[in-house]
Amino acid sequence: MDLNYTPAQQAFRAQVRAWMRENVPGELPDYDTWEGFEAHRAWERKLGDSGWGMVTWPEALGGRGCDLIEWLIFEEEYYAAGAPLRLNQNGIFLLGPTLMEFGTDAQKARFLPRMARCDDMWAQAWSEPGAGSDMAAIRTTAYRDGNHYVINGQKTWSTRARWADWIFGLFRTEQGSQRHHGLSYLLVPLDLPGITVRPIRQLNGLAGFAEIFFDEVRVPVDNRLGDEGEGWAVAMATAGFERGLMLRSPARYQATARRLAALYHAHPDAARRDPALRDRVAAALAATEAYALSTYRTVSQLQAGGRIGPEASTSKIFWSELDLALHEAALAILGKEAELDTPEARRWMEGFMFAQAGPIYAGSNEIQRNIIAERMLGLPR
Amino acid sequence: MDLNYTPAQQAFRAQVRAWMRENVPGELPDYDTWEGFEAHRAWERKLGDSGWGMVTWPEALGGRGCDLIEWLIFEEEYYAAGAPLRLNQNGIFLLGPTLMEFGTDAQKARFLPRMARCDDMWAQAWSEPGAGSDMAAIRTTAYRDGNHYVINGQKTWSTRARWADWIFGLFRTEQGSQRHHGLSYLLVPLDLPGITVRPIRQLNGLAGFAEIFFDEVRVPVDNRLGDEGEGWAVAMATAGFERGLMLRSPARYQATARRLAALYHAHPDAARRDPALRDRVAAALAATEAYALSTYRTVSQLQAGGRIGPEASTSKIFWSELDLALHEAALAILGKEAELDTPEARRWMEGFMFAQAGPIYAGSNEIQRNIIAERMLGLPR
Amino acid sequence: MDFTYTQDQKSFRDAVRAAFMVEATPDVVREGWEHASGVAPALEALIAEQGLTALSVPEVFGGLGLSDTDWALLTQEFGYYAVPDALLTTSYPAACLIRELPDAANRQQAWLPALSEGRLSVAVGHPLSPLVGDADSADLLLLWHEDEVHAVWRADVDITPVASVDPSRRLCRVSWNPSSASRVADAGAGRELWQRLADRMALAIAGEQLGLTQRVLDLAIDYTAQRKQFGKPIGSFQAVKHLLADVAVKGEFAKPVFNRAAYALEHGHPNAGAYVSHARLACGDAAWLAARNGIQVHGAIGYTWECDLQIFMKRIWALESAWGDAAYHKARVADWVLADGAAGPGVTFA
Amino acid sequence: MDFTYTQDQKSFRDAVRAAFMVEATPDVVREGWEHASGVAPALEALIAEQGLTALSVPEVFGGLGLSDTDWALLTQEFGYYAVPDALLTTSYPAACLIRELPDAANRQQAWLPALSEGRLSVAVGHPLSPLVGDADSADLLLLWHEDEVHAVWRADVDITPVASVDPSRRLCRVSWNPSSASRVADAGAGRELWQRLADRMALAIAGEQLGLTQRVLDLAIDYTAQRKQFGKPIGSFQAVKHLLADVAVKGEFAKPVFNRAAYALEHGHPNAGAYVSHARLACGDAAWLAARNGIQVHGAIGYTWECDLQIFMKRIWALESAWGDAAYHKARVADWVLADGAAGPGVTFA
Repeated sequence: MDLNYTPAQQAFRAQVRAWMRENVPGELPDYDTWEGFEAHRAWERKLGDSGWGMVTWPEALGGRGCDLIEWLIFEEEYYAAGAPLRLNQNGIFLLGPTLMEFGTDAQKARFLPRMARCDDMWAQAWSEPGAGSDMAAIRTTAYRDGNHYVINGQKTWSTRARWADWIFGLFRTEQGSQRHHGLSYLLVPLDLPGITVRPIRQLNGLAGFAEIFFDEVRVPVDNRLGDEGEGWAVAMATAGFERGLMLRSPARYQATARRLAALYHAHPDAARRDPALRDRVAAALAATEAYALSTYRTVSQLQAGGRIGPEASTSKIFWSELDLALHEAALAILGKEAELDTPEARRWMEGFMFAQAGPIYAGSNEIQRNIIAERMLGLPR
Repeated sequence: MDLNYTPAQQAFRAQVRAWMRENVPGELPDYDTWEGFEAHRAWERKLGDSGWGMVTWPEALGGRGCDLIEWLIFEEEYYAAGAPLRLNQNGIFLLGPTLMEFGTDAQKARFLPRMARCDDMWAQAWSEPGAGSDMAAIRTTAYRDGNHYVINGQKTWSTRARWADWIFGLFRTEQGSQRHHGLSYLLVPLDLPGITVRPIRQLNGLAGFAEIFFDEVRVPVDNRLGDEGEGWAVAMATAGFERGLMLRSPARYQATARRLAALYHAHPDAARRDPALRDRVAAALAATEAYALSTYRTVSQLQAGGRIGPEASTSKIFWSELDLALHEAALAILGKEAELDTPEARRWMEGFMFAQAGPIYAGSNEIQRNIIAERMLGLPR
Repeated sequence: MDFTYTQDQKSFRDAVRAAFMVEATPDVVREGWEHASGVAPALEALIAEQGLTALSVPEVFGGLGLSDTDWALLTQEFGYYAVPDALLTTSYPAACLIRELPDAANRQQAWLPALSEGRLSVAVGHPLSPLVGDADSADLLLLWHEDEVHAVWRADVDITPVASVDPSRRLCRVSWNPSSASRVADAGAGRELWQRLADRMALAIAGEQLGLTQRVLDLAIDYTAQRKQFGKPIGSFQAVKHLLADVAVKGEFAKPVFNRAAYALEHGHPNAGAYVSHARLACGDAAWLAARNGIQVHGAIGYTWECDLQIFMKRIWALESAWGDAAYHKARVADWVLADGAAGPGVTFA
Repeated sequence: MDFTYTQDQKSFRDAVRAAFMVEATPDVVREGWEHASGVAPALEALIAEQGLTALSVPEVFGGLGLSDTDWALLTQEFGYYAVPDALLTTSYPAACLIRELPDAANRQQAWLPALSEGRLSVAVGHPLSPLVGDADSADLLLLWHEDEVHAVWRADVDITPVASVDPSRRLCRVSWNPSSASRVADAGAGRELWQRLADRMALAIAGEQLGLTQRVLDLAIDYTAQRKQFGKPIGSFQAVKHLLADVAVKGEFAKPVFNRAAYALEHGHPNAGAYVSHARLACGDAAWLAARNGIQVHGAIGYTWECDLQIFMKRIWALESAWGDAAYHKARVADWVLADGAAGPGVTFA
């Protein structure tokens, strides 16, 4: 056990910190608006041009060949500097690692560098109206026609698909196949004929996700990731990344935790009036630490040759409940102010509403508890 | 709405209070010991002789014809005076009301007066090794032989059966019947040939319940409550009483709550060291009030001609979680003292251990939540 | 000892419910979001037609003279249908306050019939709710100043609306200058008036929270009974059942607490304030859990603007700290239950 | 940055585990309840044979010189097998304290080899644990007095045993008179020694709590996988699964917190005390939930004396406030996380 950063890691941290200090923009408009999307894309491009788009990728593919500890350090400095959420997170955190594992060299070269600087903005396309928690119930078909798949059907809950250039998802390529058999993992440009994207407005009134309709949409076979009919295994790898390390590095919660501590100190009257508040805030801050420690531990295990197993599901539950706890504590401090559209309160209330989605998306926490019970603890199905 | 006691009710309260003040014994030994059992039985007999055995029963059957409000008042004064738990509670609170509803006049006359003064001590015999939460899986048989049933099989988790004179329970009287069909509700004296009672020790080391083995035990047909093969409906009525009003009147929790408040005041240092403790104690005390109010509300509805429905399951969940919360708050106040065998701590720790059983027995809280969801909210099975 | 409401009370509640069921649909609530008042014109018309502005005005002034327990039933309907605030922030508290003003026969004569007939809109401001609800559409404001009651016409105040997470709410910062001319009750009389008013408002919110709890539960039951995953309705999964059963337990045990508070307030029970705070905490907890578990069983659809669930969740979030935040109500409850002999048998009721 | 243990550490842990698996079965633990020492003779013999009393004694004095992270692994095994306290209340803290005593070469020479060989049993008393564990079977007691360290022979103290809910524990009230003759370290040196000792003990308890969490989980998994109701194993019901999954989540996220605390303690990190308290809270919460949900999924059988679950539940309940109650540990954690810049990126590790 050695819980110190190496001098090289400390130097890397200093390097990221310096760059961020110079370059992080002020608060951008919400990325679920057109104006905000453009501003965020410009920021992503700046990151990409300076080699910060996705630091863990090889330099040749737009990254800087960092290891996972460096990635965690990067994330910490990124959010500590007040930089915005990653616009292309479904690309860089979910599809990216999947491409690394299952993509051909040609696919990697084609997609990753453009992804790293957000030349291609990616959205996921898993869910369908009848296939949410039960993802194996996918019905959207992609029949083979020579060197193309022809897609028909509908996807939904595709985050930021309104602005995206591409989607990745699972499609039923074998006619009449059942459940997780006969599915293929396809990458589909959204500007193809036959595609209709219908925005869906979320709680805050902005169109944060979309439905996508496919009517005889022709996609080249080259756009398949992994083997035909083997899409489920590829998707499970993506889901693993999603639940696991990448999607929710601790840095975001640490940034929220710092804001919570500041809020607590700025409202001494709230603490005086409700003596239990200190406990509640301290518990949320301590849990944030626990989440960071746990992530470093997971990275240690990966670096020692381990793999992410079903215990990744505990992580999904933990961060989603942590995010709620942080925001609920903030709303309790704000009290009567919490509902108001003032700059301070609005940010917490928006974050609180966003946190509602945490226990639902990326596999609901009920599904995660099933996975923990069945695959980690070995309880009968 | 009228939330005042009538002058008659206030007079009744004064009468109970006066009698209790004169007669309540000091702390008795644990009723799961032989010595404690005898002491408790003597107290029950004294209650019965003075008409306080079960106040809601008609005078002719050993009670005093009280209504349910008076019963609640009686319970409040009973526990406020520091009187002990009711030894024969499975008799007076569960079988008693069932006999009132399903018993013949002869059965009532035969059993109730003796029950009221604990001449007969009763235990329940529902569960079997393979039939716990799934009570309809009962396998113990009672075949008909002339004017007798002949019982073979095994019951378990029979509370205080070690000391009891009689048991009541469900037996499979129709050979080959399935689930809740073909069961009959029988009353069985424990001194019959062929019965073996094997005590089971509980967490505190005392034999609080027992297994009962039946080997060709002959019980007269007169001992059947309700019709042959219709035992399930009778038992469901008993289960209703158990979950509902009778088994857990608020008075016990109010007595615990008073002790908790006193403990809190007696340990100002604990409150100073842990500012969140006040919230926790206050919340448990307020929940105790809520439970009392809810019980009065239920009684109001019964008096207005209503019946106890599936919402009784909410009550089971509420009191069992309340009991845990009260005891956990006390252990938190006691801190380092909590584990010790000192007079104050022992009582709370024993109560805490007993509270562990609350969410389990009388239909586990998981079963209750199913009932609430399916029968009260109408969710699909 | 009787916790039941009278047939009259229930009939009146049923009439209001029937009207709201038709006229206060989710679409109508959404329509109100686009109007300055927060209320759709049709619903505003209904409120006027049904004479709902007259409920708390004494009969001698042309009102219905509803009591606190009458209101206890109605506020649950306001919550269930997420009827926009306006009635509960203006005519209800205003009538309660004005009718109890000491030495104010002239003002009562001038204001109460007008209030009753919907010709006069009166907003109310108090430190527990420093932003004044619907001040921007009020004619007159009754405002707290050092326990005094002041009556100020809208022309004499500066109003800045502040949006709420709940688009139905119309909260305003009000700045004004108290003067002896505007004072309609001094601090001696005002203290008690304001406390009773604050308790009434807290109770009204508790009632809304109960109604909101039930509505979210009903929406969740409807949705989970029909939505299928893994080949069966998701409402048949134990995890979903238990999430909703937990809400039902909290709601069920908040009801009698709420009823007791209404009764105590109506009868001037010395503990009424603590009972109201207990109700606010119990009902608020139930509603908060309903929102959390409600969206959880809805899944992604519950996160959308189109899904009506948002109407009720946002109201729940907005009301959480209205007319007393958790710190205020917890302190009152703790002072009460931890006082010697304050709670428990024979004390619960007098 | 490496959270993993060395192969040596794991091998040693595995050896201890293997011994306990055979020699510290539930029956052996129960047997200990009947003995004055709380430990069954066979287990006592094993502890002596395996040289477990020598673990923290420096190698120059014939011990193994284990570090805090070495111990971190072992304490989990002590918890998993509910090995009676004696080792963790005596030779572990005593060796840690004696080896760090200033200017005490003679005493170290006299006591450490004897401790190491099991010839000397030394109990430790401190205000965070005012009842001294296993004082009644100790030869020597190291006792706190105003931050001083005193060494007192058993003949010179009065001992009153007080039973615990956990029949394996041997807690004693000790009364004694401090004198300059008994003082082996003054308050200046003692303050730091005692603080480090108290942190070590709290960490050991956190480790036990982790082990206990895992054991209860394992017992519950075994039971619910074989126990059938409604025609299938109860472990296949979602409600049962989720009760146990919740325990697994808490346990999983307590582990790295625990590991950090051990590392910080070993390396004298300035925040070590707060990290230890964080570990105690996280591990204690996990264990407490394990006991609650563990008995819940067992049902009635879990409430019986015969069921081994009781062994582990009672240890969990008994350890809840040992070496610092929740108030103590919560205050240390709050002071740390709420201090400016104390927690978070780049600070978590130095």
